[in-house]
Amino acid sequence: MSAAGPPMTARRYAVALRRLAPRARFEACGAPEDLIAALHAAGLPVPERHNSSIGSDGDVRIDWLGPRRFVISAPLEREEAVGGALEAVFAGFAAADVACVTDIVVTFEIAGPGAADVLAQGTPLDVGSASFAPASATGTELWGVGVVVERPIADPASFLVTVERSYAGYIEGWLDTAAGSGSDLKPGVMLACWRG
Amino acid sequence: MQRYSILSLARNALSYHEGWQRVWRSPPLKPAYDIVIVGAGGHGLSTAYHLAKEHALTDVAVIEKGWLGGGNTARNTHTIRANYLRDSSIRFHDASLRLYENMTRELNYNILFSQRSMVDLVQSSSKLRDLKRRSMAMALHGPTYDIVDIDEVRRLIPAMGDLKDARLPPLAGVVHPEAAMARHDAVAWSYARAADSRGVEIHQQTEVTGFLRGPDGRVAGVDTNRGTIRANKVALATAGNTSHVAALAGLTLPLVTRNLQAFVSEPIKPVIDVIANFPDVGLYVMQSDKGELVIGGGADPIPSYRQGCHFQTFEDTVASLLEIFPRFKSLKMLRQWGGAVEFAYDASPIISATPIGGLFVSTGWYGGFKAIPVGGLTYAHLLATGTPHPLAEAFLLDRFTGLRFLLEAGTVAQR
Amino acid sequence: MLLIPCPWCGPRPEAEFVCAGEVLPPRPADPNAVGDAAWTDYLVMRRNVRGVHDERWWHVRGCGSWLTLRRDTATHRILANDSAPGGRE
Amino acid sequence: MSPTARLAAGGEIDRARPLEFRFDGRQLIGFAGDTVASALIANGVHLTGRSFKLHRPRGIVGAGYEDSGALVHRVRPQPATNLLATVLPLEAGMELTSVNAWPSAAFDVGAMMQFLSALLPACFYYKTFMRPGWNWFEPAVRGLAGLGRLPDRDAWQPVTESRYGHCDALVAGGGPAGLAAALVAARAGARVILVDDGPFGGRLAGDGTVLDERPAARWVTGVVAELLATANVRMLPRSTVWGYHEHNYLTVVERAPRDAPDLDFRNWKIRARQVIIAAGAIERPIAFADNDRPGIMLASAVRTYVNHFAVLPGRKAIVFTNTDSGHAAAHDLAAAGASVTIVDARTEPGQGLLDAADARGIACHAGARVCKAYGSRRVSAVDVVGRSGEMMRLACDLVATSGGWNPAIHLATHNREARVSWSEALGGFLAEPVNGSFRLAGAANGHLGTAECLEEGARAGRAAVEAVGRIAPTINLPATRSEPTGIGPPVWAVAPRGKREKVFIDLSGDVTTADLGLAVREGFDSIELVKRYTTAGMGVDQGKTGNVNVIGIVGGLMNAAPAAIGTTTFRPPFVPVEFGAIAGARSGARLYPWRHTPLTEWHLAHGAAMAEAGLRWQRPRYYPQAGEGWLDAATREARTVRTSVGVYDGTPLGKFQLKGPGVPALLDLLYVNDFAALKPGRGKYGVMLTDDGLILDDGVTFRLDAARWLLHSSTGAADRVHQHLETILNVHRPDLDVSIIPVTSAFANATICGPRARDVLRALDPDFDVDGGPFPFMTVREGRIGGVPARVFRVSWTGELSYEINTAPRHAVAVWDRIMAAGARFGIAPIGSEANHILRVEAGYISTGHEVDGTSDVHDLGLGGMVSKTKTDFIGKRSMELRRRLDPVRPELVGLLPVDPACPVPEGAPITPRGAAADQEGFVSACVTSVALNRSIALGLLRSGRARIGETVHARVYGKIIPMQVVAPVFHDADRSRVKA
Ligand SMILES: Cc1cc2nc3c(=O)[nH]c(=O)nc-3n(C[C@H](O)[C@H](O)[C@H](O)COP(=O)(O)OP(=O)(O)OC[C@H]3O[C@@H](n4cnc5c(N)ncnc54)[C@H](O)[C@@H]3O)c2cc1C
Ligand SMILES: NC(=O)c1ccc[n+]([C@@H]2O[C@H](COP(=O)([O-])OP(=O)(O)OC[C@H]3O[C@@H](n4cnc5c(N)ncnc54)[C@H](O)[C@@H]3O)[C@@H](O)[C@H]2O)c1
Ligand SMILES: Cc1cc2nc3c(=O)[nH]c(=O)nc-3n(C[C@H](O)[C@H](O)[C@H](O)COP(=O)(O)O)c2cc1C
Ligand SMILES: [Zn+2]
Repeated sequence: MSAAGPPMTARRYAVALRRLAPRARFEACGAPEDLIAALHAAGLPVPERHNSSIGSDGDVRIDWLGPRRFVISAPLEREEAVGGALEAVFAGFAAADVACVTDIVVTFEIAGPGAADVLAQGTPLDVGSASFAPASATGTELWGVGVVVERPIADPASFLVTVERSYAGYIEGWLDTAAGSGSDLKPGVMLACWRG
Repeated sequence: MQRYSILSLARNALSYHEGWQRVWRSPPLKPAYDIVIVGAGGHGLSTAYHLAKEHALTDVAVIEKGWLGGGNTARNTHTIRANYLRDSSIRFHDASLRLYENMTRELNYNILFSQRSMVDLVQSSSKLRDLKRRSMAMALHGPTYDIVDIDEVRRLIPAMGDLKDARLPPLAGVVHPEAAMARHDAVAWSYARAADSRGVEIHQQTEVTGFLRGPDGRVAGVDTNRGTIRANKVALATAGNTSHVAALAGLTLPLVTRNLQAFVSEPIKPVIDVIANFPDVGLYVMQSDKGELVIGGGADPIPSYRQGCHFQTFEDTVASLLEIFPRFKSLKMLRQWGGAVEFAYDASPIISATPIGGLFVSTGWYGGFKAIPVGGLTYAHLLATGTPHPLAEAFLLDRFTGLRFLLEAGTVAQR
Repeated sequence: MLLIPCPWCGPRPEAEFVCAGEVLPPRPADPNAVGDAAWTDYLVMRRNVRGVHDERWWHVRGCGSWLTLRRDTATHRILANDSAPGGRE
Repeated sequence: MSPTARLAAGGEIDRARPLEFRFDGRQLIGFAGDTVASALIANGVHLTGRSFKLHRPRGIVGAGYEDSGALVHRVRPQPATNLLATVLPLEAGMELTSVNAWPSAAFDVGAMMQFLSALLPACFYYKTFMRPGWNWFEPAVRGLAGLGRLPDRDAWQPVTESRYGHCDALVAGGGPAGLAAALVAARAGARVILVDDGPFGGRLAGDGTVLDERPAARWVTGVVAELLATANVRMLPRSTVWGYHEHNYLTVVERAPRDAPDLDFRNWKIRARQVIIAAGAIERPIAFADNDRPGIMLASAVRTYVNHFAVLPGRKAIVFTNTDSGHAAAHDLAAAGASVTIVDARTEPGQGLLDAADARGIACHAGARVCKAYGSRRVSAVDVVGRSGEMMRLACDLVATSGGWNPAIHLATHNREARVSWSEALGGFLAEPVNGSFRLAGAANGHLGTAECLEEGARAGRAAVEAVGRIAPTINLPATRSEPTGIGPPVWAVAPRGKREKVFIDLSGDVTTADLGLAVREGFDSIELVKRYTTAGMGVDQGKTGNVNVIGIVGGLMNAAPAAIGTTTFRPPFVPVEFGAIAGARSGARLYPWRHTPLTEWHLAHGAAMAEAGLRWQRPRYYPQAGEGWLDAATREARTVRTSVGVYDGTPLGKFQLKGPGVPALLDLLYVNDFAALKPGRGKYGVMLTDDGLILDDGVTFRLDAARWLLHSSTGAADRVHQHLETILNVHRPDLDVSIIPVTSAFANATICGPRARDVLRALDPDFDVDGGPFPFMTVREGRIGGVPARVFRVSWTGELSYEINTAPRHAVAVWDRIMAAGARFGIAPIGSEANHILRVEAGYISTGHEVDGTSDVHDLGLGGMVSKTKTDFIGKRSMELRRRLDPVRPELVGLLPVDPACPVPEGAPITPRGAAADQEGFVSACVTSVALNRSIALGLLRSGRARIGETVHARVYGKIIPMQVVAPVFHDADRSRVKA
């Protein structure tokens, strides 16, 4: 997989859309107390509140997405290292599990003053800054598809949208349409969801 | 009964139409009837008519909590068709179609029955297989359901866009020439008039609030907001409200009530002649004689008695509409509404006695406008004779105790 | 679109949820121990209340919680949410 | 040169920007800022179209959305029909025509309907057209019905966007009440959305209201500027709140959004914590004989034309009123130069009003009524009955009527959270919230004075922000002059002098008072029945002007107070809304997603025809080579698998990773067969049922190691199976400790199948032994193939030796390429779902949508042997046993060989006794031309089928009878020796 795709051009809204380079990604599932214990055991911090994310050393990020769900992500180069560490920790839990899901998703970045206007065309979630503060991360729906939306602490004016890869072409097309770039997608033909 | 005809119209024109009589009377409520039918929708009224006509039972009251025909009969998209899969369903709905064909004359009331045919556009091979299976099954019993090619669909629905960029590919069509529409309100009014003229009483604004029970546990009448009415038999025809009413008698039924919505456009000159159906996207469109497009989609995904607008379901329907008819984008929606319809566990209707003596139900009619004539005919037979009508033997409640579901393929989602 | 109070996420749009229908009596621990009629009643019968009832929702696109909602089926008014935050019921 | 009726000065129009347009062929001129209606009136055009049923000449009645039918057809630009002239902004070069008139509104052939009208009372059609049959008459009726003609291929397709919005307070209506509310909320720092369907200001401009001793426009401009400058406020002018749904969810259509010039519409779906409805009030007319003549308008509309648009709708005006605001209209007209006569139905309108009229030189007849209008294409005179019954005929070219004000409660009732009550003082209905979710303010709440509207607006704004936990500032409201707002006892309609007269009560539906009388006489004894019998309130204006009059009249006929009659149900949309606006950009590729595997591009590059395989996954159907049709390609692909090796993309198969001590118990509950004892590295085919004993799905579950299992579902059932698992774990067995991670897309799956599959696998350089002994059927190996981490499952869905090679998607294309290269020497072919189907049927494997159609159980499909003999419970067990006990006669899976081996049987064909047109005893679930047997073979479900092997049964295909021999349902590899090789 390659680096981030080129920014798309937008017309109606001032936004920059980018497909981000993949990160190593792990889903952790289990009882809340097990998950928290496992994160501690792996030397990882737990976000302060539900539906938010926290960064850790080495650009590792922990998203707390549900009572039984954490997502841990890291630079792709560290996939094996982080994955190995997590596997080792979770092996000690009877019913808490982790799976490498790096390839499951594609993440898009929507940046610029029009970012919220573009997202609001697809998600019924209130992504306003008051209700969706920096570091927020949550599962929601975007154009009928389940996604995770985040407002990164590093750039609170932008959003990250993470979508299951099989839907990536559809979501990418929609983002493009919603930004008002006027490009015409041909139906049926996928938009290189495996590009890169 | 005052006859209706062009001559009676002309005669009445001379007296400025002041000589027309009431379409149904409004007699005082009696303390007891042989049979009380609860619900003056199409099914209740048709049942009353058939009790009087076929069984000479006229000590009958139809009681209605609101206004006559104001339930789903007032809300439905008036499509009449017989494209089913199971033998008993095909036979039943085919019989209903035949009764509809004669209804205007039989009741001397023009219900605007219009056999415009239904045209399905098929957009997936699995749907094509489903419909073809229905088509071949229907051919065993009479009604026609012909697979046609896409050019024929275009010829029959010229308002369709070219669908070049459509998400789902247009594959084929199925034509059901017997399918029809009829003015929904007129169906209720015509049965009311005919039942009334044969001696049945209709009481509006009379809501069942409880049941009277005999010493043997049998239902012996109903309590209403207007007092107690004794009856030998009580027949529910209460559409979306049946669980609620049955619960008053301590009876639970295998039903879920959901909101089904529809909407109309502003009236325009004719653009669609047939009933255009798009089963892959859950959309159908037809044009009424007044000119508005009547459009329907799927039921809401949640239990609901709200008779409103579930916006996501509605928006899906509109998006599908415009995908197929891009030129409707500038057309305006005039009104949107909903009805509370009930689905039986296996999504087929129920016309049956119940475990409670003297209490009967006709329910599960989420698409039961088409079945109003035959539903009334068979329900009346059951009430009058105590045995199910041969056309309705498959619709008894005891099929659930044996888990012998009557499943139409493609409708299993209900379970 | 309903606004559903998720015990974990707070009020969230209906589109994120799946409605799993009214709360039924518990599945018999040993189905063989109940009579035929009781079993089929359990399976197919629904109270189907017009008015306030309890129903289950799954926050499938949000946090994955299952919750029980007390909702008026005639108005959609939500009266209460009986679920504890987090975890399974 | 200014058109004839344009006033020399004033108005909110831009006289520097004249706009030419055409109407019914006439070249006309208006100004920027005009609506089509104001420009038409400025040009002296009052006749705009023909009525719905009777084709009577009709004109402009209102000045906004309340108009009951001044519809026009737009030929250019953007062809569209049924556009309401009173809200349609005038544009240069517009070409418009009237609707429902041919060839034009002035000379309309359909007008002969009027001569038939005596025969056509309400719903006459129910009483006639029965012989020879309705179908003889219907085409003609349909031709006459309908209003505009929808443009054909060139129909305007507006560019639209649909989006969500969120706010603390949504204010519907930007008149004085709405502006004051928005201002308070904005200053409190709340997130505010203010929506108005015109420019802001509401009635202020039309009424020529004075605020702080200056034209109200100044105040409005100031407030609007402040709101625009406030970051937490979103202003939506030219936008209509068209629906108010549950949980404070509102839909708003924004027209020509200023921030997006490429958009025609934007549909907003807004969740508001608080809602303030300040939608104003709609004036109601007073009806009288022939009150539908062009030139008979609402008094408030007349004021708007004079004050806002600087057009004088008539030079000789009659104002027929029972309200004080009617007098104000008379003054506005007089000030603009018209000669005016007031006919006030009240016997005592009040000395103040009389003196004021006198001072202006306006004649005022108190206690008088207009009882009939004359003129055809425009009103020319009226008959007035004086206080003591004397008749006067007054010439005129304009009649303004004012019968009172109906608060715009429509929206407030959409959401079932309002109680509607009758206000005797107003002669109209009021709405009252039953819980705190919204508030009404201003004229919408029955307050007619500007000062009260301002105050109530501010109060509502304050209450709303306090309800969301903010502190509300006090604001200074502008000073108003007190205007009289009196309303006399309602006059719904003036009784006509002759029975032949037509008094229109609903102009858009052509409904008269006589129609109402007929309905009541015939026993349509509730307002809902009257509505449906007469169609009153069902036309394009949805009764906005006429409904309350209808209710009043029906009340009179039934001796009931309006309160007892009640209203009909108000429903969305508040005004007609373009379908295009609602759907936004959702179409084509944006209607629904297609899901793609990492290999889609490879498939497309190799000519695959794609189709949906369930849950929106796209998979190859077949890969045609030059000259091949689908069947040729599928047959070739299937044959390649039988004779050598093929490869298919199995990626979409649902996958769930399970872990936890509860897994064995979960699987045992889930599947009909035993899973608890499954050993690590081994897999098992399982079937799961719903609890009512019918098949839900089937698939293979592997135990990956001591702790983890991987459960496969079929592609289309993945979501259903996921919910089923979740339901078990959350509802039925919360005691089971299990974690589930859906991993469907974490693996790409290339499945190689065929006698050469092992050779191909070996050629891929696996780091594990692939021989049948060490790697038997139904086991899994984890390792590397050619250095790439892979998990290989040995299962089969084709009746051949087969390996599912799962790798991370990032390697998918490379692995697939290597498979193709390794297989080249065996003539490997990529195969699609059509070939898969042939292979499955030959092997007798059941498939979803064919044999598994939601109506059968495991025994029916010949899988009874799988069912656990030891488990006391699994989902569906109790029901399956119960059903079979009560009715052992079941449809059973059989093989079918058409007696004519070349004869294909359509899938789904019914099987009936001897092929008679009788009830079905089964059906053909699948039929293919076998590549193994070179003949037509089929699977079917047949009543008691297993006992009937050897019999001949008959499919009946539209009268054609196809005999078939019943055989065992497996045509290839019956002993599974190839699969297990
Ligand atoms: C939007 C929509 C579209 C539809 N489209 C079609 C279609 O195209 N084709 C088709 O065949 N079917 C269609 N249907 C279904 C069809 O409308 C119904 O199946 C049919 O009208 C049912 O008739 P009914 O007489 O059983 O019910 P209703 O007409 O609802 O009558 C039941 C009556 O019982 C009364 N009642 C309830 N409780 C009490 C009580 N306690 N006391 C007294 N009275 C009571 C109610 O007020 C009501 O008037 C549609 C339904 C909807 C909502
Ligand atoms: N003198 C009288 O008898 C009399 C009678 C009625 C009104 N008035 C005057 O009218 C004014 C009433 O003030 P107000 O603020 O209550 O109402 P308003 O009529 O001034 O403003 C309401 C605004 O809301 C808009 N609107 C209505 N429904 C809408 C919707 N669904 N979506 C978007 N916009 C919508 C209307 O077009 C209008 O612009 C006062 O100045 C009052 O004095 C006077
Ligand atoms: C087939 C059909 C056509 C309809 N056409 C119209 C119409 O042209 N105009 C209108 O206002 N309503 C129309 N309606 C809707 C009714 O006004 C009304 O919304 C419906 O009967 C439900 O009643 P309710 O809205 O009072 O709850 C139509 C309804 C049906 C079933
Ligand atoms: Zn949640």
